[in-house]
Amino acid sequence: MAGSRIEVRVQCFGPARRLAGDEWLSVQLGEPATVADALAALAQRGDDFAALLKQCAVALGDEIVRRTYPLKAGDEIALLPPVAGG
Amino acid sequence: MAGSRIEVRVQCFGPARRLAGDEWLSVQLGEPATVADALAALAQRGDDFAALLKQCAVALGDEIVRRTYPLKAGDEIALLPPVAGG
Amino acid sequence: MIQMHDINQPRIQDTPLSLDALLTGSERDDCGALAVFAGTVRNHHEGKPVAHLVYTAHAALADKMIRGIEQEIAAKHGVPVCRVVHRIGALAIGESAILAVVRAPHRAEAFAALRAVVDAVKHRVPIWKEEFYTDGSSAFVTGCCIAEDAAQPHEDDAGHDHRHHDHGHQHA
Amino acid sequence: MIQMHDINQPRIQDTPLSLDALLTGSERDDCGALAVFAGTVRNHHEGKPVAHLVYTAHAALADKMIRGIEQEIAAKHGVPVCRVVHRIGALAIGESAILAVVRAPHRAEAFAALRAVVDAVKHRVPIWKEEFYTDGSSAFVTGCCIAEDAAQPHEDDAGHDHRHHDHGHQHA
Repeated sequence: MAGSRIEVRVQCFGPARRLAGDEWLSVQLGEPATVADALAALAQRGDDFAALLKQCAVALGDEIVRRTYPLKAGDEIALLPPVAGG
Repeated sequence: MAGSRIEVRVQCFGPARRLAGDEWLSVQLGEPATVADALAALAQRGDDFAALLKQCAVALGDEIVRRTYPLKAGDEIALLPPVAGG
Repeated sequence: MIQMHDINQPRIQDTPLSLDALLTGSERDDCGALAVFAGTVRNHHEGKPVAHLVYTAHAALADKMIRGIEQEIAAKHGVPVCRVVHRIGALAIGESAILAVVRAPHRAEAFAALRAVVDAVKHRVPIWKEEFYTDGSSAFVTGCCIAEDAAQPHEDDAGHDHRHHDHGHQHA
Repeated sequence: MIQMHDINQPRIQDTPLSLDALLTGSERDDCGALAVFAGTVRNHHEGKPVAHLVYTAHAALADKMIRGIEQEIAAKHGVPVCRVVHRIGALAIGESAILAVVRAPHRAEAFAALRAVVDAVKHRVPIWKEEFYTDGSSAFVTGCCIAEDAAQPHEDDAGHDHRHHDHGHQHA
């Protein structure tokens, strides 16, 4: 129901993990929540992290989801900064 | 000296060998002789062979030589039809 | 477009890559061209001497995306075999980070598909490369944004106008 | 541009080609890209089922010309390693007729050099391919004229306007 708060776990990859200083973060979001809300909460961690978040894709399981994707309690999202394989 | 005749041996490769029916041919040429003279003599073997000769490169040792290259007694030239490696 | 021999092999590996393993069983009598690419660890990057690399990946998503890219490139270029594996973990100079194999009836499509599949994996798959330099510092290599709805859409995976973002956070 | 490891190895061989043999000793710490091409015997050519192939060569000249092409392409594309070997004799379906290896700092020049060296060897080196079909007939594969002073000069070894001459003399 709207108004209650949920926790979402955030797995950091690549440069996001280094900037976060940890593999896993968590954010508390008011319902209804979206990926954009999670990113807005994470952006509070600092300017460098906020700048990186703008360039991150977000995955839920093995799907990349858009900023508008709804989140529910217990979801684990992944932060995917710009990639450089090969 | 001009007027005397020389023998030149001719090694046939690829389709030239099949058309000639043999790896080695020989031609008698009046001096002074060039590659073009050898090819003209070989063209007497028939229309198919004459047509192929027009598309052949000619090698002397491990060098490709032009039609104007002079030949001397005992030279061995190679007939190199259009190539298709790979 | 089916590659029965290795359909279940992981595309992300934390052990040394083997070209033989990738080639074995992929032979096709109707293919006259085999093209292979290996991306190996270079001892320099933009003038800085490199000591080793560390690759990390979102393994589940990367595996799925590489399979999708293989199918996409195989269909686009009409090649029966198109396979990529990528290594993660710490790699020494000279070790292979990526292997790509294409088999095709003729060489033109083999070359085109090989280049396209390597470009696509480098630009679209969630893998990160951190370079460790001989002076003890390190940096993540500049990457390509893979968010569909970030500031600008990702334009062209095979071309030169994909977006690069500099994340070279230097650490002593 | 020096390749010490195999400078004396023959470029024309009458035994099966080994990719391992071509790669071993050619490693370079300054190269991040390895590109390989293998031309294998296909079971069909322009719709006709092929049983096997026979390659012949002017071995001394072919060896010398392949070395020259390697040096030319290495210099033109700025790649430190560029190597080709070609097999002669009877080849079964699936066997390799040609192997080419390029090592370069980056993949763009590796791909460009690989394509160029394979094209040049196919179009300029005195090697002939005779196809033997499952119906018992055979034919020499249409080739490229390498005479400098034949009817027209040989224009462009890497492009599409090189001259082809049909020598498909069919034999039952």
